[in-house]
Amino acid sequence: MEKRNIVAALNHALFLEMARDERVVVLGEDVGRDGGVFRVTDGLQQKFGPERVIDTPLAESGIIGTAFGLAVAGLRPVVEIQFSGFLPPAFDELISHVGRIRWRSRGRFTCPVVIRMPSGGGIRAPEHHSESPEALLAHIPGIKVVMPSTPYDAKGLLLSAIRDPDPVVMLEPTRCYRAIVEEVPDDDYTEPIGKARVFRQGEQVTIISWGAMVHEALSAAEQLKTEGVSAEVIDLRSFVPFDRETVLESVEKTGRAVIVHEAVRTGGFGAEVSAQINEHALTALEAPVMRVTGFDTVMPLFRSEHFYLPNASRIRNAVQEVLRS
Amino acid sequence: MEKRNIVAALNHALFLEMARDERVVVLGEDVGRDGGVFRVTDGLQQKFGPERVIDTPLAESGIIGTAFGLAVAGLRPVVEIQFSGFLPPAFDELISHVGRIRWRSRGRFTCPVVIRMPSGGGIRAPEHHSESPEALLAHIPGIKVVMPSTPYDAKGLLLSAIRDPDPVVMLEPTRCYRAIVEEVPDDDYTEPIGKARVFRQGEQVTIISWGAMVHEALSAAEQLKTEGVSAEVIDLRSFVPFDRETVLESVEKTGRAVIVHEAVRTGGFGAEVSAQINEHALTALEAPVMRVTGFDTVMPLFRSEHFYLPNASRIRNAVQEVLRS
Amino acid sequence: MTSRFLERCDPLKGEMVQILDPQGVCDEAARPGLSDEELRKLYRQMVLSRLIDRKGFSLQRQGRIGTYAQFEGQEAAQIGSAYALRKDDWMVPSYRDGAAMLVHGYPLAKFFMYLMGNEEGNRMPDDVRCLPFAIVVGSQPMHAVGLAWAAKMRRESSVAITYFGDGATSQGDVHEAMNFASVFQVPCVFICENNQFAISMPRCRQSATRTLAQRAIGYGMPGVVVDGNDLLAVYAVTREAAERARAGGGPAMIEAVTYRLGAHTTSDDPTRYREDAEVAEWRKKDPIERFRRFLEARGLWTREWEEALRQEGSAQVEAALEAAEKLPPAEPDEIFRYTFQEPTPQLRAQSQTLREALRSERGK
Amino acid sequence: MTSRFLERCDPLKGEMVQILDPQGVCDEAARPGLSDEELRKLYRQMVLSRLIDRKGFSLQRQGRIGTYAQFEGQEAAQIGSAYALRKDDWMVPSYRDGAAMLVHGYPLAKFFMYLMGNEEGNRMPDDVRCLPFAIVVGSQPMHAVGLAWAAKMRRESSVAITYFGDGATSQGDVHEAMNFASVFQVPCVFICENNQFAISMPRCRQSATRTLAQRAIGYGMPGVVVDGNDLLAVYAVTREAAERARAGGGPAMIEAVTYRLGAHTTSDDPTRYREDAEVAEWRKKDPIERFRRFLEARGLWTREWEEALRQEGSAQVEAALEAAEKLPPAEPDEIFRYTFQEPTPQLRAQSQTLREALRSERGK
Ligand SMILES: Cc1ncc(C[n+]2csc(CCOP(=O)(O)OP(=O)(O)O)c2C)c(N)n1
Ligand SMILES: Cc1ncc(C[n+]2csc(CCOP(=O)(O)OP(=O)(O)O)c2C)c(N)n1
Ligand SMILES: [Mg+2]
Ligand SMILES: [Mg+2]
Repeated sequence: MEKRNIVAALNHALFLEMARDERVVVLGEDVGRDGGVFRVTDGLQQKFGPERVIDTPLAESGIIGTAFGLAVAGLRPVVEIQFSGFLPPAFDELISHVGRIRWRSRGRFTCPVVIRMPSGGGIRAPEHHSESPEALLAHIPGIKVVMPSTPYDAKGLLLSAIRDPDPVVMLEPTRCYRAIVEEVPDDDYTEPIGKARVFRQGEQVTIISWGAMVHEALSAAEQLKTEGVSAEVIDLRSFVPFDRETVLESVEKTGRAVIVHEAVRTGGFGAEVSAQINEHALTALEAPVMRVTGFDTVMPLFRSEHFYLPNASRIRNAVQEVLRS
Repeated sequence: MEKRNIVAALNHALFLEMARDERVVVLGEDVGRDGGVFRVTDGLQQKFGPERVIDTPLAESGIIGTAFGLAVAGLRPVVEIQFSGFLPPAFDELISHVGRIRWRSRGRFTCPVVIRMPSGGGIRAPEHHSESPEALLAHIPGIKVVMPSTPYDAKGLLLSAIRDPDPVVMLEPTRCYRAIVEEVPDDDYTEPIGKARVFRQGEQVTIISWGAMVHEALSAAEQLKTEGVSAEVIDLRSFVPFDRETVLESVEKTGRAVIVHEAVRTGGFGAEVSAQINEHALTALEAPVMRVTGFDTVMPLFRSEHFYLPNASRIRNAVQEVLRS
Repeated sequence: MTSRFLERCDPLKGEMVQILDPQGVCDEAARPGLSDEELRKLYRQMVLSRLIDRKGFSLQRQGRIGTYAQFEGQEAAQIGSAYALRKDDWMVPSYRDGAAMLVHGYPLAKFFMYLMGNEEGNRMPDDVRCLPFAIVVGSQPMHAVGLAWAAKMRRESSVAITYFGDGATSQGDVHEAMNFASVFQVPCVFICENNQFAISMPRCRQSATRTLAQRAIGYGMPGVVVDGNDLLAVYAVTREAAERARAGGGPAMIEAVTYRLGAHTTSDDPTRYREDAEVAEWRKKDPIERFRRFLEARGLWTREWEEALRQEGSAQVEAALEAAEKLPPAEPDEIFRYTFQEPTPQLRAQSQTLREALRSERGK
Repeated sequence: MTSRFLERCDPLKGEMVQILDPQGVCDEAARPGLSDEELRKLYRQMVLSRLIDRKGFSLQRQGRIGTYAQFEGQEAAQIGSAYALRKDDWMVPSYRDGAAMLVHGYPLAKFFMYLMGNEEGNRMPDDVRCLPFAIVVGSQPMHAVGLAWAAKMRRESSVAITYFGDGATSQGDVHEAMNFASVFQVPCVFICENNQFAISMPRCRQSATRTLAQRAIGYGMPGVVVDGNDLLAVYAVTREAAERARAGGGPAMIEAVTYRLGAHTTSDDPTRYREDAEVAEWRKKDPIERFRRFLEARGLWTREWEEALRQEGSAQVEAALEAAEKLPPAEPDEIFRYTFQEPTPQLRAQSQTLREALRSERGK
């Protein structure tokens, strides 16, 4: 089996699906000739031509708004937004149309579009290149929101997303794009949207996380093991739908939970996870559910980025704290 | 003292502040000659002239983007967005600029703008006229977000917002605009931004709510009283800053909490409130924190609006449920 | 196909296409090739639309429907342009475009359902290629561009037409839509119904230019001003733009100059911001009356026929209204059914919550 | 003031203002009234900017700064236009406009700080009216409109100038900015630096028009194409636009046609999407060399002076770099200090969390 990083796995998925389904078109800024600024769409235009791999004008709302029309007409547009920090100009299209057309038209029209983009920090990028908008997206009805953290899941979730009858936003952890490499099968497989992955089994505490933070959580769990603490690590993978069962099952077993995300703390998706645990597993809780998160500030310029981003050490501290109660 | 509804109280606050501070300018769609579609700016243009009460082109991003420039230049723009459902075209300005300029420039530039708009449902309005975006806004760093539920607070919070050195978004419960009438002093007073209001004292359960839902919570509390249940009702009034103290103090006393909001459930601000209670008052909890909310759907057309909106009866059921555990 | 209007009528010179003058006198050289039957059909459609629109207003006043946005005065702009389309063309309208949509196959009963707050009204019949009313001003032209683009990609010959107001031209999304359309040369026709107002804001508040059509110059597409109260002119220009697009000629923008004779919606009070005299001036330019005079001059109109049309129209309206009103009340489950093809576990749980809440409410 | 360029040079006819031809030969009739001293000052600024830009590139390669967006090739467009401003005018730049900002008073050491990921680099000195680099493409022109509008409201005579790229013209926000500017007749000058690329996307992908300046027609403001590699032309046209705006004449748009000789940023590989031959063609049109020839012909340039300039420039660059590099490392508390004037309780708690986390990390 070939070893692939996330970029290669996504690229591979796009090759497969464009060959399999001629309704699939890829559009975005620099996705064609340049192959995408992270090369996720590399080689696609050469193979499938400029009518299916389309360099668009620089206008996110226009890209998503026209992709909406393409999808309603029965195509399967896969949109690349260059960074999640450049999605806000298109928020109105997402909120007012992409997530609504099935509802508004009672199913007469649907919008099976995939909108994928790098997300999160830790790459010493310029301002606005390190945002984590998952909580904003998860609050918009009618849109599924997923985030793989490994090459295997990246491919499997992207194939599911393209085949999904509804709009799917896929956030890709920029920091892991090339950093995580693993064996990824060549064949066509999908990972279900809406299922979390128990990444590591453990008994005493559940660490729930997504994107690049999963790897910090794993490394915290590794350290904790040397200290005799057995931590379970869950990669949420999907915000909408939210896999409550997997989370609750684990928390009911461990009695303790730490949620980790890079995004701004207030109103982050961690709050939803915590609220759900509270609603459905309160009696199992032996300690407060802690959140290890970014702060209620903008992501600092790269010199101070490490202050902002949660890391294994902060996760470990939180675990130790919940173990103390 | 004059009795005023929320519209009149807001109008009154604008008259006062425009007279007091000549840096204040009002801008938006139909705010001038028409006095605003809800008449909140009625009479202002006649009094202060078209240079200070400005009808703009129909472009929300343009309104907020130019207001940003006005504010950086030292003016105090008060923007009206016609309905909160029409704010999304301006989300990028809020996220990328309004909430960031103090941070980006290390305080060299600031953006003391107020962005006010009707929000929430229950008025049999057309599509997109009944949205509740508070959770989206509260997750944006650098922006304060408030929501009064009474005429008194509307005036006091608006005056605070205009005088605040930072950007403030004020959501106004459309449904209460004319429905709630109370005595509102003529003089200049402010209500602090970031303080919740304990609307009704109680012992057995805390109902935390905001906007139009406060009045549903109060009516549920009234009903519950007849059934021998003593419910405390908190009007959060502010999402950012969040008044944790008031919430915790109450929950520590009652041991039970029900959070009520109209917005979409997943990722609603109720999740943040629940998470905070969990983090800081877990041991005081005698029952899971329940959320009574809108659903993960768009707000239905008005024929089905009552299905979507929480009401006193649903709140009462939730209270009874938490009292059972 | 030689261009008759699109490349000839220069918005920068303030030129405007007009075929029927305000008295209904026809410029025969420019008259589009419509049969007498078609002309009468178009007149019937205008009369019916006016009846529907007036009915909408009075139903709102009676509390039988929600907010209503009248299109009175804009019938020629909507019906003339919609009639220039083929059945397989896409229509992407705004909230005020009921008259256009009805021409394109939107059933009248559905219109009433929508106005009654019933989502069924937004479910287009399977053979009608028309998106639901767009409410977020300016957001819909991009959708038309996408639909037109899809047709181009698939080498289909359908085009898309989109309607938006003078106010909408200020929105960034309209800019992006027109620019995409031109860059990708998609078969899309942009109809700006310049009815002089965006709620209370007069046309001059939206743009400092003489015309809105001149925006097109900035995108490298033809832009033309047409007398929006002249059904024949609107039809002819739209037809030319649609056929040009169909033939691969790319997009075009049409500014139909007209006037909103009624209020913005039933919630609006236009006396706050405009003079009765201005309205009276425009009333004289009523598009239906202009077309009627033209027909009368050609011997295609009689008082008896008018009477029959109105009766027939009223019957149609009443029948549609009845059909819409007799639908059963909303079922709570409906609101969970259309968020996704498969409801998420969250939606299933929420639907359960609502059912229980309603049961307990009924129990009381 | 009589118009020399703005109303005379028609973008629809493909006209372009040029004062120095590519060989540096000057159209004397059109030459702006700049003293020899000023001309030499401008040349010095161009040479210095080129040194800074090259330094930025190599610092990034050495890992001493983050991503860097070179402006090589665009010096005339930036310096010529910035020099046309008064100190009290507002500048609203994009990420690639360092050369313009330095002219307007942005300290070089701050530029390096910014590139080192230090927010201090974005804190403008109190007397410099320039917003920080805008990264979100197309979002900044609206800010310039607001700043210009404020000046107009206060009857101040300052204007605002904003810079954006050819790619940015596709954004809805740029449309809204230009439209607002024109509707309210604010003193704002829009400079579109058309450097032929938006990362990999060629200029033709942004708009199907011959020029970008013709967008202005759709807003009712003058739009003019200027040779962006001709410092004198850029200066003259910007000066005219700024003074016209200052005098109450309203906004204008200038398209400066130039070329990005370097990569989009240090993360970009332009060989993937453009031919070396094209770059070589444009290299021949280097704006600095063109201006040099002009000076030389006027006896204002010598090899010795050039040598001195470079040495002096390098010394300036090194001094600024040193100042930036010797700043103390970031303090964790800094990230909480500038969200609001008064930190919220949440921010105070979070700052406490971070302090504890760092203490425990250090403790290990
Ligand atoms: C984005 C957005 N902003 C504001 C509104 C509120 N609103 C509804 S219609 C309207 C005026 C629209 O004017 P125009 O585009 O000329 O269309 P008309 O109503 O005249 O047909 C406004 C401001 C809206 N629906 N959408
Ligand atoms: C809204 C937004 N979308 C995408 C990007 C990523 N991006 C950065 S620069 C750039 C190209 C900009 O091109 P242009 O406006 O011509 O300016 P230039 O870089 O040529 O100076 C892109 C796509 C961004 N910064 N902002
Ligand atoms: Mg209008
Ligand atoms: Mg460029």
